[in-house]
Amino acid sequence: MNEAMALTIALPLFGALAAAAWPGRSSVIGILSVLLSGAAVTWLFTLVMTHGEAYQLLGGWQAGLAIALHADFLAAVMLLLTALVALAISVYATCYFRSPRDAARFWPLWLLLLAALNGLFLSADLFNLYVTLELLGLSAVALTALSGKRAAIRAALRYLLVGLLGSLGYLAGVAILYTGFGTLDMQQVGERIAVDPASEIALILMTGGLLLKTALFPLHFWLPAAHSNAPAPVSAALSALVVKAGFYLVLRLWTEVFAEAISPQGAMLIGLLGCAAIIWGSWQALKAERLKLLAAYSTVAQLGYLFVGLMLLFTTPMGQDYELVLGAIMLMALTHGFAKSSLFLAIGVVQQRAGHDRIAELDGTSQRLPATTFAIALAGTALIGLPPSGAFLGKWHLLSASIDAGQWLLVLVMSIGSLLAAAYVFRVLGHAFGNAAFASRPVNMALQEWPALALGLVATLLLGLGSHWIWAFLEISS
Amino acid sequence: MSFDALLILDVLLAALLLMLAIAALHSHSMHQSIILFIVFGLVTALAWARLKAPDVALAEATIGSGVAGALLLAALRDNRSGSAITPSPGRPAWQVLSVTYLVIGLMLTAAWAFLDAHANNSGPRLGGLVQAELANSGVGNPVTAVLLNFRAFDTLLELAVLLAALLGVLLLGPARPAPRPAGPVVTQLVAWLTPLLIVSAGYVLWVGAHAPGGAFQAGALLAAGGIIMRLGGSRYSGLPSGFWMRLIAVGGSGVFLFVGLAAMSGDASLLQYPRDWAGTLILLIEIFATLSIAASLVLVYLGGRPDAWAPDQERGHA
Amino acid sequence: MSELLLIAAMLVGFNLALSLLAMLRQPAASDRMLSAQLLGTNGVGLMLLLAFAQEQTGLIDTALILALLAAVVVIAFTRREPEPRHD
Amino acid sequence: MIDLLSAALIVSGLFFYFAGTIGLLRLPDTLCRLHAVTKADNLGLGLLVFGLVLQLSEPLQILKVLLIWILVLAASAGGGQLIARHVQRDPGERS
Amino acid sequence: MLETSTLYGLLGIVLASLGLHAVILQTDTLRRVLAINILGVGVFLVFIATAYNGPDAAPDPVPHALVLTGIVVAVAATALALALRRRLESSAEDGDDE
Repeated sequence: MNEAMALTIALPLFGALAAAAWPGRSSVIGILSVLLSGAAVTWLFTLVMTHGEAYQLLGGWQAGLAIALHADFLAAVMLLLTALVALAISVYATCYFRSPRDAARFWPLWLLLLAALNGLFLSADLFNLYVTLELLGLSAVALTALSGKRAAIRAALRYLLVGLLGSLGYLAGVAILYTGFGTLDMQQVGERIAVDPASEIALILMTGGLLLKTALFPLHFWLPAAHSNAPAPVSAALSALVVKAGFYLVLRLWTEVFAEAISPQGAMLIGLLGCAAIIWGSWQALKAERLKLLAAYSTVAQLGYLFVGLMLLFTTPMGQDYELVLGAIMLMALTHGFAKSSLFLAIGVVQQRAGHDRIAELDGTSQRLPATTFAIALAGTALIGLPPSGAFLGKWHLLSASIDAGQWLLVLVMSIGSLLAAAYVFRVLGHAFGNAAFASRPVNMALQEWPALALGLVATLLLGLGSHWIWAFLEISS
Repeated sequence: MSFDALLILDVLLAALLLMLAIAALHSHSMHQSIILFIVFGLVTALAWARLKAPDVALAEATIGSGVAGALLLAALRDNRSGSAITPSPGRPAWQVLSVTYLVIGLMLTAAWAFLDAHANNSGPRLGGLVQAELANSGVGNPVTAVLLNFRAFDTLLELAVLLAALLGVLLLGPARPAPRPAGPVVTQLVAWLTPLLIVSAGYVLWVGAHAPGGAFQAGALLAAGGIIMRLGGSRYSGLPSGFWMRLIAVGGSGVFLFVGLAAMSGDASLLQYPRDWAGTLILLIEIFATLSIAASLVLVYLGGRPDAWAPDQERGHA
Repeated sequence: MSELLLIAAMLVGFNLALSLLAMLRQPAASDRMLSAQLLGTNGVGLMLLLAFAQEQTGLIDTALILALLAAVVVIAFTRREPEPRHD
Repeated sequence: MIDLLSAALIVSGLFFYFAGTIGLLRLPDTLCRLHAVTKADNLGLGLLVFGLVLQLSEPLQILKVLLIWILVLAASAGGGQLIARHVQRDPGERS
Repeated sequence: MLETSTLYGLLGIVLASLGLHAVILQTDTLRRVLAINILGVGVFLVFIATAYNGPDAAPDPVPHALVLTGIVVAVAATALALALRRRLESSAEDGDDE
């Protein structure tokens, strides 16, 4: 059990070091490390499913002194999402970064990013989480700048400064918490938290910092440029995984550490910002002229649903309904993770084939790239929330929870959001299935088309048809 | 009487830090700003010393003020327009005002919360636990014990953060060209400072087990040696090239991770050193960490990818 | 004795503040470097005094390192690549 | 007795520290300042160091404290030359 | 009587606010990097101030170790930011290649 947790972090880290030391072999080392750490995650996942939560104090010291690792169901699910998406992205990347020079630059940073994500999902120590946040932030920034284009560098610099501001805000909250409660262990802090000024300001600083990193409206201003200027596999990772890490931390902090200190008004504020994100992000996506920009704004909108779910979590009384909402949030996060990575990878194929990603000039894509177009359609289905995608069930439960809570505004916003999503998805598909001849370069890209398709299938079919296990498990574990 | 003098010193240091921060952030010349920032680091180190945090004072002097200052001074030369100040376009007044009010509000709330938390913290703190377990940690300096044993996982990830920054810098283009050969005065200074820096790095590393010091301060001192060698005209500051350069850069986290995994046998967790070996293992990790930190800091000082990092690749693509 | 050391530390602190004022008044780069050097010497002295006043011998090492770095910083300040003129 | 001597040295060290700073504030020209200020300052630190050394008994510590002074002397000698050159290169910069 | 750790803790909060203010409002990258660093020092001051237990007791070493980690992270981030800025400055003549 304990080995599994350690290995999920250690294997990608070791891979990163090896890939940095032997740049000539970085692709092989990279794929191998992703496979091995995926195996470790699968092992951990099955252990959590069969034996329940795993908890470990590193170094064997007592709680408080040691850094604790903690794998519960939520962490295990996020790890699995990361492992699967990472595998698809890695397969794609072996073709995308063909030159050994690009590969040598991509792989070590990509593995560091995976190590940071896995560490972030497992860590139960407030300061250790800060270090994983910084590792995640710096490797993500470096990967964003990978193309070397001016727009990408500028976006990366801004991403870095915003990310640093966010993590320092988080750290300031940790400092106040340590002043008040004298410990960094999440569980211990959670036991000591109360409705007092220290808890409240720490909550504000930490949540604010993380929201900046998660790009919740109106703190999303840096996201479209960063996500749309990075290379396709990096964009996929940023949108599907990296912003989720920030949301995951907010969810954890709110439910496990600050639960006592959160006021209904605070939950309401987050929910309203989520609503604004849904409307604004979808609207901007509809107006976007470039496919990648559309996908990036769609991420802004989809993050809104997660925060609406977070608000509903705090208006729903503990019990079965609570689990329904929690499961719905997880399902929305999972679906978006798979769908958005699928979309970005598919866009990458289109971009390489067509030489651009201007939506208006993509007529006829479906003739030359049927698999990729199909992947875009699948991802779009999930983004709109049509059946049988996982997002359909997720949205369904969020809607019914809103109706139960009498929050009609949420119902309205989620409906409008879905309509706008349908509009922007069909705008793309309308062009793709157009009749005009598609100017393309002849490149064999099978290995690049398949990962996007597989991710899209997971998002629409697997998660939609097999999602009941999430609730089944949430019931068991509670 | 004595207490008053101490209090006045505290107030003086606080006022100095405020003045320096404001001046560094709002001075008209960037060169002046950076010098003020370096002095800010010096005064911060004094504040750490005053607060009985000598390890942090040492780190602030070497890393926060020394290496960061050198990085900033080098960056100043990257300006296309020389170091002339480009008059920055001002922000509209409403933005300035609203941000100012927001920040002041946040500051006052945080100050209130801090005072409240500070007045009411009577619960147990981690310091007591550290003292209780110090004898089992393998080292005598409590800060080193926390960094390399109790919270070693933080430090491992921190080395990874440094590596991520290094890899990021390396992918951003070629290193700055080597400076011209230096004049006699600089050459002389470099010639006798470098060995001193190397010796003191060794001393700081060794003494860190039981007194203030350790791998990060030692690494930064070595890096300072590398940086002045570079300023004296040396191209790679004595770093080996190719594979060995890369190995030094990743060696610190590599050895750390390897030891951490090797310790994980039986019931032991990641990074749970066998008790009798803890001191030795920590020293081993610290030696490699020092070299890695030094190499990484020197390499990021070059501002980009030196040809020597991966010579085969560079040749293939020239 | 320790009272004297504390008062001395306080006075060096004053001197540090005065040197800073001097530095802020100087427009020319070379004067800035000179003031920075002065600030360094003051800092080393203050660190030493704190080491003795608080009886923390570890701070002597810190003062030593500060003195070393002062020399490093002198090189970093003065060694500037040829650049488009006017700083 | 030793305490008294030590105190006297420290106090005179402080005097030179202040003299250096006042020189920096009042002297008219960079080169003048350079010579006066560095001398006063090094003397100040030197007296301080000798005052403090009298309080020590461990040889290693004494060595370290003395080394501090030597280092600062060497740095300011080198630095002084470099700054002087800087001034000569840019005479217009003198104020 | 003003207590030492209170004084430095409040100073930390003020410094952090100064840094925050400047990082939002300044436009020059170098100055923003300085602001981020000063913001960081402010946060570190809060940590070290709460670790201080008065002139006669030993301080809590855990925040000292945390701040050491923080200092290294800060310099790493600074290096990356400066390299990005250098790249941006050097490619300024090329114009936008997007």
